[in-house]
Amino acid sequence: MVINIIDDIEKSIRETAKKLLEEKKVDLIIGYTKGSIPLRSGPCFITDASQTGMLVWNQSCDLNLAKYLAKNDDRKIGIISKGCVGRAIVHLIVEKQLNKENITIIGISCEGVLNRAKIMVEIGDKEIIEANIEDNKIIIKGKDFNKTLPLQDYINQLCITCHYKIPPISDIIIGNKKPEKPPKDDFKDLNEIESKSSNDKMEYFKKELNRCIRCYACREACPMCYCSLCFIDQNKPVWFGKTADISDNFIFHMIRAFHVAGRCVSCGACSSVCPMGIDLNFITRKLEKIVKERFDFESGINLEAPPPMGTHKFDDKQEFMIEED
Amino acid sequence: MKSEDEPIRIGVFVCHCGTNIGGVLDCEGLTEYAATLPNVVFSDHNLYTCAEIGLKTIKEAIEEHNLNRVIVCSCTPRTHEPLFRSACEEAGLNKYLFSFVNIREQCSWVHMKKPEDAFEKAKDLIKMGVARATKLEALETIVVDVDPSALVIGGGISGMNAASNLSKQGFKTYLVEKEKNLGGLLNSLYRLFPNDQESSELLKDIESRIQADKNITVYTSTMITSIDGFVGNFEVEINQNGNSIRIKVGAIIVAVGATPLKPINLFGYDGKIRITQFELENVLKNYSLNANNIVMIQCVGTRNEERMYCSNFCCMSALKNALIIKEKNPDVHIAILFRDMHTPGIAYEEYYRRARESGIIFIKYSPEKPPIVEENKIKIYNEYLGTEIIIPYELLVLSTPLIANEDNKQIAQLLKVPLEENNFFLEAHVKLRPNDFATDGVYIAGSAKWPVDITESISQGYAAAARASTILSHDTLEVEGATSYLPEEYKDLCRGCEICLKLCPYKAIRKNEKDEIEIIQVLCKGCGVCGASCPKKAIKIKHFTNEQILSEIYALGGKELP
Amino acid sequence: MTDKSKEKSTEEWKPKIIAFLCNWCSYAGADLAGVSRIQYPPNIRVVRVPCTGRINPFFIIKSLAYGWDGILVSGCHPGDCHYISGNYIARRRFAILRDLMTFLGIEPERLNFTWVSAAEGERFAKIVRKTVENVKSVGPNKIFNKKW
Amino acid sequence: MMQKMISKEKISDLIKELQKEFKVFGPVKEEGVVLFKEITDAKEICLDYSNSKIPAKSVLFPMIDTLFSYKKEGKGVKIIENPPYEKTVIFGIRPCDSMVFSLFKNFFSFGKYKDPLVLNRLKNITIIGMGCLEPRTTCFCTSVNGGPFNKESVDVLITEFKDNYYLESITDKGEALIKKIKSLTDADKGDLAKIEKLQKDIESAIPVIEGLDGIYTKLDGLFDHPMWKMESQGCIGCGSCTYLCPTCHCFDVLDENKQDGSGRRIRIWDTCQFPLFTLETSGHNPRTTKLPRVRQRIFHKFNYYPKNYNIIGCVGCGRCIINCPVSSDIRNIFISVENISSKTEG
Repeated sequence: MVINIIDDIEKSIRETAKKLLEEKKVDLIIGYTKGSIPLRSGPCFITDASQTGMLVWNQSCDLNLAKYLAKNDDRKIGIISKGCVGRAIVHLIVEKQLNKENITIIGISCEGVLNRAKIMVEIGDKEIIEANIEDNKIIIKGKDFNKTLPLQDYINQLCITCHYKIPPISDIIIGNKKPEKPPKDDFKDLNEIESKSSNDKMEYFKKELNRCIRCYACREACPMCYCSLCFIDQNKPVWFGKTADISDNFIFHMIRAFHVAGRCVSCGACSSVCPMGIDLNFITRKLEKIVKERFDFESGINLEAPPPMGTHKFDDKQEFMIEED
Repeated sequence: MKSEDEPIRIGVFVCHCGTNIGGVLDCEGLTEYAATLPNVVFSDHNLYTCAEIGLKTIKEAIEEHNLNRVIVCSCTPRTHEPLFRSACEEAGLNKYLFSFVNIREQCSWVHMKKPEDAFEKAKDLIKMGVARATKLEALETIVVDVDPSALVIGGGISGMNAASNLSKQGFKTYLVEKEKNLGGLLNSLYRLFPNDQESSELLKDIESRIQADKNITVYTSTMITSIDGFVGNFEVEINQNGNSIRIKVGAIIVAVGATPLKPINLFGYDGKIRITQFELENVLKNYSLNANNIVMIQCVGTRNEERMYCSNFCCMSALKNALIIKEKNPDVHIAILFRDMHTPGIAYEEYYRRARESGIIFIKYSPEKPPIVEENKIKIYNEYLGTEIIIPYELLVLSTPLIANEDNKQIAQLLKVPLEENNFFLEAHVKLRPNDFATDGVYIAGSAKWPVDITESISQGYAAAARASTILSHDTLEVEGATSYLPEEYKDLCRGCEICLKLCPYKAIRKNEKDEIEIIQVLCKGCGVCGASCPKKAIKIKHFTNEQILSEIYALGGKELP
Repeated sequence: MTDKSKEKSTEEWKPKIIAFLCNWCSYAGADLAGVSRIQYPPNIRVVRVPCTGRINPFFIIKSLAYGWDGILVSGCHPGDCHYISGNYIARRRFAILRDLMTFLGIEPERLNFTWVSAAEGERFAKIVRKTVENVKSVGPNKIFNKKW
Repeated sequence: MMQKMISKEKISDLIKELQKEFKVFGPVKEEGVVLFKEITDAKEICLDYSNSKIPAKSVLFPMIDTLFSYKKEGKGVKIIENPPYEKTVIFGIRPCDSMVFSLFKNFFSFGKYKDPLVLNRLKNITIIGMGCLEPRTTCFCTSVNGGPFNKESVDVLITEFKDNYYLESITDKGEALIKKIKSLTDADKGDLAKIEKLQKDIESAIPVIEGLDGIYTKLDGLFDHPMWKMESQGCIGCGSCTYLCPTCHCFDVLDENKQDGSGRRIRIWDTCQFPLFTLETSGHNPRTTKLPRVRQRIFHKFNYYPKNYNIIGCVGCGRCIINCPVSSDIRNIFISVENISSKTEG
C-alpha cells in the first residue's frame, strides 16, 4: 500500500521540520506544499514551526528543491530531500556551489514521482478537478469524466530506473520502508530510440522540441543550471539563436544536455516543469548512460569523486575515433 | 604601436615560393581575390616573401599603407612565423597582429593534380585568414624578474650534487633535509658499485664541500611548510625545529629520494637472521658476520600486484654484497634466489660474471612458486632441475625495493606537481623532459621519481641543476603573450566551480583570497583547456579567442564548394 | 553530351569540411603530408588551434549550424600532448558530444575525431580521405537550415 | 445583430467557405496540445477543447515575427518589406483570449509610436469567438471585466448548443461576414432563450475573486511591501507564465544573417521574468533579483495597464496558474493584496 507509507512520511516530515525549527537547529525548512491544482506541488519555505502543517509529500513532488539553495546563503537550512535532491546537493558541493555546513539534509525515501505530461495526454488535456492515488491507481475526476490509471505506468521513467531513492548523504532519514534496489540499469528504455536511423531520431526529437517556446523552465528548474549568464543569453560572442525556430530549439536543448553531462542527477525536473509537455527524459537517460558506460561515473553520489569533465583517464574508451582504412 | 580603435587595415602578401606555390596556384589571381575581401587595403605577391626583398616589401607596406594587420599566404607557420613576426615588429606592428595562411603544405603541394580545386581552396583559406586577422588583438609579452637562487629539497646524494652544482654556477642555494644529517640513504650503505668505493668516503667528500660552500645554506631537521609563487619567484616557508624561516628562490629541485621497504610478514623477516639487503650493508660496515650459509632472495615485496615496478638496483646490491662477503671469506656459501637478474651495461655485467666465478649459486624462481622459508632452511623449486631443493641458511637477506616516501603527497600538494600511481613524483615527460615537472621552475632528481642507484642519482642531480640554471641564469623571463585569463568583464560569469583549476596541466589556476579564479600568467602556456572546458565560457584564451576561431567558421560556413 | 560535360555532371557534390588541428602534432602531420607531396582530397579547410583541449564543443556545433558538412578534429596521440593532458580532456569532451549528437539524430559520420602525430603525413592524408568519404556518405548538411 | 446556426457536422463546410476569402486560424491539436494555427485542412479544427495551450495572441504577435528582410547590394543594403497581410479569420477563440485584441490595439499604438505590423493585422482580422461552456476552476474572467460569453471583443460569437453551433454577429464586420456564408441557416428561435439562460448560468457559476475589485489603487501603496518577498521566493524565473499569457507582449529585436549577405530583422517573445530583460548596456540592471520581476508582472497587469489604458492587463484565463512549474497561483496574490489593504483600511 503505497499511500500509507507516503502518509507516514508526510507526518514525520512535519514533525521533523517542527522539531528542527523549534530547537533552532535550522532557520528555514525548504519542502513541498500542495499545489493549487491537482497533481501539482510547489515549494514552501517555512521559518515558523507553526506552519509545518503546510508540508506535504506525495507523488506530485517533482521539483528539485536543491534549486533553492544558494552559494552565499548564510542561513541554516533544512531541506526535504528525496534521492535526487540529495544527489544534486552532493554534486553542487563538489562544484563548490554549496557549503554543506549550513545544510541539514532531511532524507526521505522516494517511490518516484508522476509523469504529469503523460497523464494529461491520456485524458486529452482536460481539466482535472480531483486526483487521488490509492492501491497503486491514480483516480482522476474531471467535470464530465472519471478515469482510473495504473500508477506504475505513469511513474516517471527516471524514477523507475532510479538507484538512489534516498539521498547519498543525509542528516536525518525519513521513511519506514527500505527502498528496494532496482535491478541493474541496462538502459533498455533507450533501445527503441537508439536503434532508429539518424534521420528518424532527428525527426523524433525535432517533433518534440518543435513545441518548445523557449520559456527556459527546464533550465530554471535544473539544480545544475546555475550559470550567472546562460550560454544562450551571452552576446560576446553570440553563441546560438534565441528564437523558437526548431533549429535554434534543437541546438539549445542539445547544448544544455551537453552542459549537464556528468552533472545531471536525473531528477527529471526539466521535463516535469515543461509547460509544453516536452519529454526531455530520454536525453537525461542518455546522459546517464554515456557517463556511466564511458567513465563509470554517477553524479552526486560521492563527495570526493571528481566530475568526469574535470578529470580524465589514460584508458578512457576511444572507440569512436576514426582510423585510416 | 598601433591604436586599438583605428579601422582595420589588412595587408595580404601572397608568396609564390618559387614554383612551389606559383607552379600550381595562380598567385596573381589570389592577390586580386584578397583585395576584394573586407578590410583588406593592400595586397601584393612576391617570388619569395621570406627573402630579404619580401620582408622589405612587408615593412614598407606597413609604413606606406598604415597596415595594422599583416597576412602572409605561403608556407607553414610552424617554421616561418617567427621570421615574419619579427619583420612586423621591426616596422612597429605588434607581432600578434601577424597572421599566416598556409597555401603550400595545405594546398599547392597536396592538390598538385587538381589546380582548380587548389585555387578555390586557397581562396577559402585566405578568406578565413582575413576573417581571423580582423579579430586579432595586440598582445604584450610578460616579463618577470628571476631570483637567482634555488631550493633543493632533500639532502641525499642527488640533492647534494644538485646543490653543489648550482652553487658552482654562482646561484645561492638552500639545501633542506628533514633528517638530522645530510646524506640520505648513503648513510646506511657500505660500499658502492661499480667500483666498490666506500660510501662514507663519497659522503664525506661531498658533505665537506657543501658545508664549506658559502653559497649553500644547509637546513637539516627541516620541513617545508608552504610554497607560494611561480617560476623565478617562489616564496618558501620552512620550519627548522619549530622556527619558521622564509626564503625566496627562483627554482626548486625535488630530490627527496625514497624509503627502503621493510618486508614485514614477508619470508619470515625478523631483522636478526632474516634481514634486508640494506640492513646487510650495516652489518658489513663492521663486518660482524659469522654465517657460513647465506641466502639472498630478490624481488621481495616488488614486481607483484601491489608494486608492479622493478626497484632497479637491488640485483646489483646483492651481487656487490655477495662479492664483498666472498672476498672476505671465500668459504661462505651464498645462494641468490632471483626472478630475473638485472645487470645492464659492461661494468654491471662484469659483477655478475665475477659472482658466478666466485662460486655464488644463482637459482631462478617464479612468482607462482616462491621460496618457502623455514627455521634454518629454504625450500625452493628449481625450474631447471624440475624439482624442489633445500638450502640451509644462517643468514637470509631479502632484497626489498625503494618505496615512495610517505610525505611525497604533502610535498606534491605544496608544489602542485603530480605523483604517479606508486606515489613517486611524475616528471613532465619521460623522454622529452625527464628532469622537469610540468610546472615551470620545478625540477626533479634521483629516486624521488623512480628507484635509481647512486651513479644515476648523481647524474640526475647534475641534470636537474642544469635545467634549473636555464631559468636562474636570466635576470628576467619573457613569457608568451598568448595565455588564458579571466577578463574583468567576464568575472561575473565565473561561479567558481573549479573545473578549470582541476584541469589545468600547469597548475596555473588558483583561487585568490577573494575566492576568485586567477590565472597566473607566467605559468600559463595558453593551451586553452581551461577556457574550452569552462561551462560558463568565462575564460579568454588570448590569440585563439572564441571570436577569432568563430570568425574562421563563419567565413566559409553555409556555402557550397565551387 | 561531350565527354567533358559528362564528366562534370557525374562529378559528385564536394563536401566542405572544417578541420581543427592541434598546432604541435596534427598540424605538423599535415605539413609533413605537404612536404611529402601526398595528395588528398581538397575538401578540408584547416583551423589551427594550440591543442585539441582548446576546442570548445560549441565550435563543432557552430560549424554544423553554419553549414559545414563535416568536422575533423585531430590532435596528438594519447601521451604525446604538448600540453601534457589536453588531448585526454578533449577526448572525454568529444566522446560525450558525439554520443549525444548521434543520439539526437546527427549523423556520426559528420563528426570525425582522430589522432595524427607530426610524423604521420601519410596517416593524415588517409584520415582526410576517410573523413571525406564519411561525410560524402551522409550528404549535404541541412540539419540546422532555417525555413526562411 | 444577426443570429444564425449550423449543425456541428457541417462545421468543416463553414471553414471551407471562409477559406475561400480568408486565411483561417483555429484551434488545432498537435501532440496532445491545442494551439492556434492556420487551418489548412478543415478537418484539423478541434473545437472540443477548453482553451488553447498557447493563446491566440500568437496569430497577431507570432513568436518569431519578421519585421523586414534585407539583402546586401553592392555597398548598400536593400530593405525588403513583408508581403501584404492577408485577410484573416480567427475561428473558435475563447472570449477571454479575444479581449487581448483591444488591449494590443491600445498598447501597439500608444503615444507617438504606432506599430504598423500589428495595427495592420488588427485591421484585417475578423474574430469569430466561441463561448466557453466549461470554464476551468482556474478561470476568473468575470472578475476582470470579462465572461465566458463576453461579446466585447469578438465580431461573431458562437455558442455550442446540443447538436448545433449558434452564431451571433456582434459587430458590423461580423454581420457582413455571416451574411456571406451560405452554409448557415437561420437560428432556431426556440433555442435562443435557452441559450441565453445557459450562458447566464455558466457565467454566474464562475467564482468571483474579491480582491480584484479596485486592485489598481490597492497596489499603489504596496510596491515596497514585504509580501513580494513571500510571493517571489518560490519562483524559478522561467517565462512560462508570461509566454503563455494572452496579454503579455514584450519582445526582443534581433537580426538574423545568412552567409550570402541577406538577412532579416525579427522580433521574438521576451519576458520581464528574465534577468536579461532589463540589463542595460552600461551593465546596470534595475531588476537583478526575482522579487522585482515577479512584482513587475503583477504591477504591469494590474496597475500600469489600468493607469495607461484604463484596462486590466489580465483576462482571467488561468493559464499562468495551470502552467506555473512551481504552482504559484496569481489568485493568492490578489488575496494577499486584499488582506493587506483591508487591514490598513481597518
